[in-house]
Amino acid sequence: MRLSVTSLAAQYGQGAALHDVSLEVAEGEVIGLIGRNGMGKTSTLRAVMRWPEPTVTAGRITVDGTDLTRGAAHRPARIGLGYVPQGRMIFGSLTVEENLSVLTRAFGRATVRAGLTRVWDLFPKLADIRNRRASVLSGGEQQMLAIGRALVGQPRILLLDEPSEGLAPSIVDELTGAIRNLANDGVGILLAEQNLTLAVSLTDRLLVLEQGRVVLARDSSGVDINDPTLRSHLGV
Amino acid sequence: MSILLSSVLNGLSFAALLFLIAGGFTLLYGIMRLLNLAHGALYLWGAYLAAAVISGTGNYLLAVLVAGGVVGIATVIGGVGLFARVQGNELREVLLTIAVSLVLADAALAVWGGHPVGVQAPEFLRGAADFMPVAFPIYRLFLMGLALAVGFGLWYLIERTSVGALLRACVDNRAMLASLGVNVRRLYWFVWMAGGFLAGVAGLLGSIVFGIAPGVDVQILLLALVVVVLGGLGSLSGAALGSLVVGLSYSFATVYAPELLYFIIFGPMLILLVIRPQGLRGANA
Amino acid sequence: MTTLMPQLTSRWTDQTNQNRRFLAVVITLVIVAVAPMFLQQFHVGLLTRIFFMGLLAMSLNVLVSLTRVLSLGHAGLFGVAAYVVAIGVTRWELPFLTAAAVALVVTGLVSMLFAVMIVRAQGVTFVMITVAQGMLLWGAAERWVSVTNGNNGIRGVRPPEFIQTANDFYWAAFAVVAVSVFALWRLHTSFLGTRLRGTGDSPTRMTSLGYSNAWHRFIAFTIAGLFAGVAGILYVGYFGFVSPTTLHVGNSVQVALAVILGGSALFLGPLLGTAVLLTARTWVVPVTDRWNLIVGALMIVTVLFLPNGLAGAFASAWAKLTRRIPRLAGRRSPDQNAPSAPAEPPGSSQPSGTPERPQH
Amino acid sequence: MRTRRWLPAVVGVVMLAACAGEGSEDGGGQFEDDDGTSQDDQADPGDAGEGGEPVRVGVLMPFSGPVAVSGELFVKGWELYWETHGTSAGGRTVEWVTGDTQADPSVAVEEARRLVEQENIDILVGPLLGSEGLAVGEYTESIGLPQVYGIPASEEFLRDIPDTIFRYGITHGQVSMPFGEWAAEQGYERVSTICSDYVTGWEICGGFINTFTDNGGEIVTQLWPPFGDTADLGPFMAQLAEQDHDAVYLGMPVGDAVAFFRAWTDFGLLDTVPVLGHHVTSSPSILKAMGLEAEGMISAGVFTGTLDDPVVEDFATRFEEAYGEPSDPDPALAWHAGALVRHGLEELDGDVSDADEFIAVLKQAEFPESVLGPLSVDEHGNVLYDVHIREARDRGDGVMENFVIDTYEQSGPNFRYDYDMYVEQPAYNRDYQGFDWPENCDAYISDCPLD
Repeated sequence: MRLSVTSLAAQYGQGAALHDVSLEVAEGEVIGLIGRNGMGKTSTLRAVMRWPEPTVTAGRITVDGTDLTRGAAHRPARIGLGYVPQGRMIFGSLTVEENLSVLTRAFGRATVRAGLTRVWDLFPKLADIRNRRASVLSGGEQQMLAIGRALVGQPRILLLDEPSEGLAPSIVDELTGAIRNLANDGVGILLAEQNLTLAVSLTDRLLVLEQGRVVLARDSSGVDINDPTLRSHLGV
Repeated sequence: MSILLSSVLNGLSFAALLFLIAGGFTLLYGIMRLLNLAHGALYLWGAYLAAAVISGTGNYLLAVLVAGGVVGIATVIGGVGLFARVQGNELREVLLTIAVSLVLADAALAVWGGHPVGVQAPEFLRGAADFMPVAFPIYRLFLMGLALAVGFGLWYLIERTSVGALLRACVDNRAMLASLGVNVRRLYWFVWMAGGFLAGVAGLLGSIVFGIAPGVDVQILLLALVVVVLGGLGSLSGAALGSLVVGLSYSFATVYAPELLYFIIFGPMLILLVIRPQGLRGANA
Repeated sequence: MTTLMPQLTSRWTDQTNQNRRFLAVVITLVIVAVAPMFLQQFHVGLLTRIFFMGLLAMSLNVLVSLTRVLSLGHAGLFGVAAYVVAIGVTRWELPFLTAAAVALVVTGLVSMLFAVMIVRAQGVTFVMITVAQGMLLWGAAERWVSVTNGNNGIRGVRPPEFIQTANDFYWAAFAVVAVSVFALWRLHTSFLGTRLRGTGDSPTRMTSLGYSNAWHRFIAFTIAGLFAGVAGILYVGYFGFVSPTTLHVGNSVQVALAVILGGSALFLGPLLGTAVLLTARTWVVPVTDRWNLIVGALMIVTVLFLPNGLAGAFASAWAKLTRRIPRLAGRRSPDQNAPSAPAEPPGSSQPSGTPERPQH
Repeated sequence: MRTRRWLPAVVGVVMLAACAGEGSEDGGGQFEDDDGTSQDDQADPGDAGEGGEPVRVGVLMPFSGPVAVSGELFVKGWELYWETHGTSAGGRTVEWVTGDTQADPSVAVEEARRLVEQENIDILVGPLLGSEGLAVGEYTESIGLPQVYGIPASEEFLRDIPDTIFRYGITHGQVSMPFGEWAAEQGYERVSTICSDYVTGWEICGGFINTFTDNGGEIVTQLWPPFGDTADLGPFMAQLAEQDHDAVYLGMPVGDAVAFFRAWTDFGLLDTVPVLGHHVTSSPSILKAMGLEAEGMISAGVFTGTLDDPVVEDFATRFEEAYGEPSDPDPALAWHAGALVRHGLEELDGDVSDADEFIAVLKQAEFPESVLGPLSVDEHGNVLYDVHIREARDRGDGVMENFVIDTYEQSGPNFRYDYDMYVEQPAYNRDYQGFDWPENCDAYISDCPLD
């Protein structure tokens, strides 16, 4: 399965957010999307996931030739895209388990049951607190839940938006491990990240976003994190 | 003593009716964040439809289904056809519902005429209960029971069922829920249907007490607003609490401070909103 | 929604354009001022009503377009002024103008009292508080019979001596409304107006700049109430009576409809909305009893398809027209009402570059 | 924002164009009937050419809003009158045009102005509510237009009425005062009242209480539910159930009356004491909404379709044939308004240019046989009616109607009181209900019950 984004442009109200973004993610691939805040990482992921905003004004989003540029907001997930948004956006008024089982109507009982087992395997910690309200979880637990929730529908490609943001290093390590495991299982990953070191260590290929455009594309293996051009793009 | 007892009973039964009237309203606000100012007009149509079915067939169950069903379907159509287009813009939502209520109320006048209509309770709920120490209508006791049942039912639906979990998730973050693969639109249809159904059935329940006449729509809307705003918008327990406050204060004011009746509904609401804008049970906005 | 940017673009500082605009205003004023000499009496009356009901709508628009809140109790303040004049003239036997002055003071005080109640309220809560305020005023008019004469209302209010005919009243109303509209225009374009708009559009930013949102909402509500009071004084002078329906919430709803129909984003939109509603009514009512249905349908169309109301629709239609026939527009441009370049369609002045965060 | 520049101009132009567009038309010449029926169909062809300009009558009623049904009923009666009698009177053809007050006094005035200035009416019939009547009366007086006003009017009109109005209807007190005396004479001693808390309710209750207490009756308690269809009447029922009284007097109009009766039945009070009503609580359409339990309700009123009178019978039959519903006071009042307009036109040979003259003619008119029963006019210009005490019964085909059981002949708005002394009292309101007035027989002109 392959997600292709071609010359995507999108805007919030009248304000343009993306001008020309093209990228591809295939199963088993880990693609990093890096750039400073406000450069279009989140907008790209939201546009792919058909959020109400930004609105896509040009370009195409396809998965194996199926056009996702228009249509209902639940289609990307049904087709096999998983989404872990920036800021986690777990459902605070639901319990941990409800956060996952809420997808029963979307994917069917059997899939969700399998999904639950998979999440409890991946994050045993969550299984212990499955009846707790999600709003009282710690940041790390919330992030695990957000990733777990995205996995319930058995996605083939996972879109992760700054999963390491605001988390303690030890937890970041734990998450990195989990993401690596997923990639090894053949899930394609599109990782939006500001943390260059983390991005380089996780991904196969890096795309640098600036002002809503992809300005650089490199294989991660060849990237020197002290490369001045790269650093200037990232503002570090 | 018996006047005190009957005041309490009356207050509770009025509260029950208010809660039933406000149910659909608070549901739409709670889930859709829509301040549905067409609620009174939906009630009015439910009332007229039910009255027509009852006078035609005498079948109350059919009246409930027709009133709730037709109003529910109309609400779905209106919700999907009109409100989806302005969702998120509070000002336009409010104005749109006002416009819709103008149309519905005037259409009701054109279709049903302006004569007052009286609706009787079903046979087994008529008359006063003679087992009470004070004369008290069976129908009002029924309303109290029904309000408890509906209140519990809605609570159970929202807090304990998978649909309820979906609804709560939808309130938390509808865009996120959709990105996870849930067809939020279909969920909305369900909510529109439920809100419309409750409003339509409230029309039947209320018209047995109030009768039906043009203009009832505005008054019902104001009552629903007061109840729901007092309690805290979108909160089920808030609506229940708001109903109790209005029902009991109205009942006691009738007896003990009748000259204040014109102010008893809006006065407390104003004071409360100024002190606590989120209502008695509302979360901090 | 479009706002009239008070920081005028460079084009506005252009002297020719300034002059043209001034000329346009003057010519309009002159036309409207001499109009009653050529109109039937009924239309003089209709225009008079459009003046003061339009002023009422424009006063409401201070809240809608600047502080971004909708009041459904606005007719209450309008009614307070009308009642005070009526009571002043008929009970206390004050001259009309004295009663009007008292009415303005009272309306101002009531507005301030109400304003204190709304400073913290947002959105729906704001709407509800204003509904409650309106209903309480209505209840007082109905029930405080010794003062208000209850449901029958108060009649026999005569305008001041120097107003003898309908045309006299027209001119008086025109003068008062013109001055009020000018004052409102100054408000919209002033720094105060910018700050009021700030409380509506980005309250957090206002706070971070050190301004008090509460204080500005208080000011906006009070100003809106005062101009509603001016309209109320004209109303009672024109009709000669006032009754509780004047300040009922239903009346407030009608005013809000006029604002939205005309378009709250454009300064004169509410006046246009009022003019259309009042005029259309005189055409529709003789033909059908379904006026409310028609108004409702019109509102649905407006809310769904004309976010900037009729004024906005006219603006974009004009823009299209002038874009399509630039030369025609160019020829006509020295004239008062044709811009030399295409007018910007409404909505183009949205603050750009700051993506709004989606609602959660 | 260049669009601003032209906006003042557009607003101005639109406003002027809106007016001028219509201004070119002469309202009088191209009149088409507003009610969907052509005037020509209604005009008796034989009379059509009978010379002169047609007389134009404005019928001002609410056709939208909560009381629209009254306006519709009124127009039905009005049209029926002219259909029945032909549209020619005093040598002129009568045309009419309607105006919708929306039950709002300021709209009523505006519509009156439109009818006068755009439709060139010569006579105004209407409006409905007291507040509307007071407001419109100011206007018609200021332009000298004759106004024929027939709906039960505010008592305020007795104290201050423009010369250009002929108020041929009753006041509420005119009906409830005889009823109060009747109730006392029937042996009711202790009565509780429940009237809507606004001017109509105050007047319905005040009239009753005024005479009932004069005749030795005692008011046990007075309840004032707010006017409006969603006031919960439960607490009021509970209070009524507590009282030791031998009747309840009801003065809640239309929809409120229906709600009262529903509550009265549901609280099991139906068989305790009788309900005494007023015509606003007991027209056939209201009785129908109340259901069969309303059978036996006694009320006072001036019109009932069951009256044993050939004119009334004729009207009631025609009305029911034409519209499929029982006749009602509103169309009867409209029918009589038609008769008054015809009378005025015939007396003045179609010349209605002088409003005072027209009104003066109407004030001298006696109608020994009208649809509202025999009518005469007292020296103050008030119409004296036969006030009937009626009982609601199934008339035999499942339709509830009011049947006359007693009649007060030719009773005026001051009933047995001295007119001047009566109007010196305040109009009935919540604080003044005539309990202690009059103190002695000086205020009575006949049959003083006081010692």
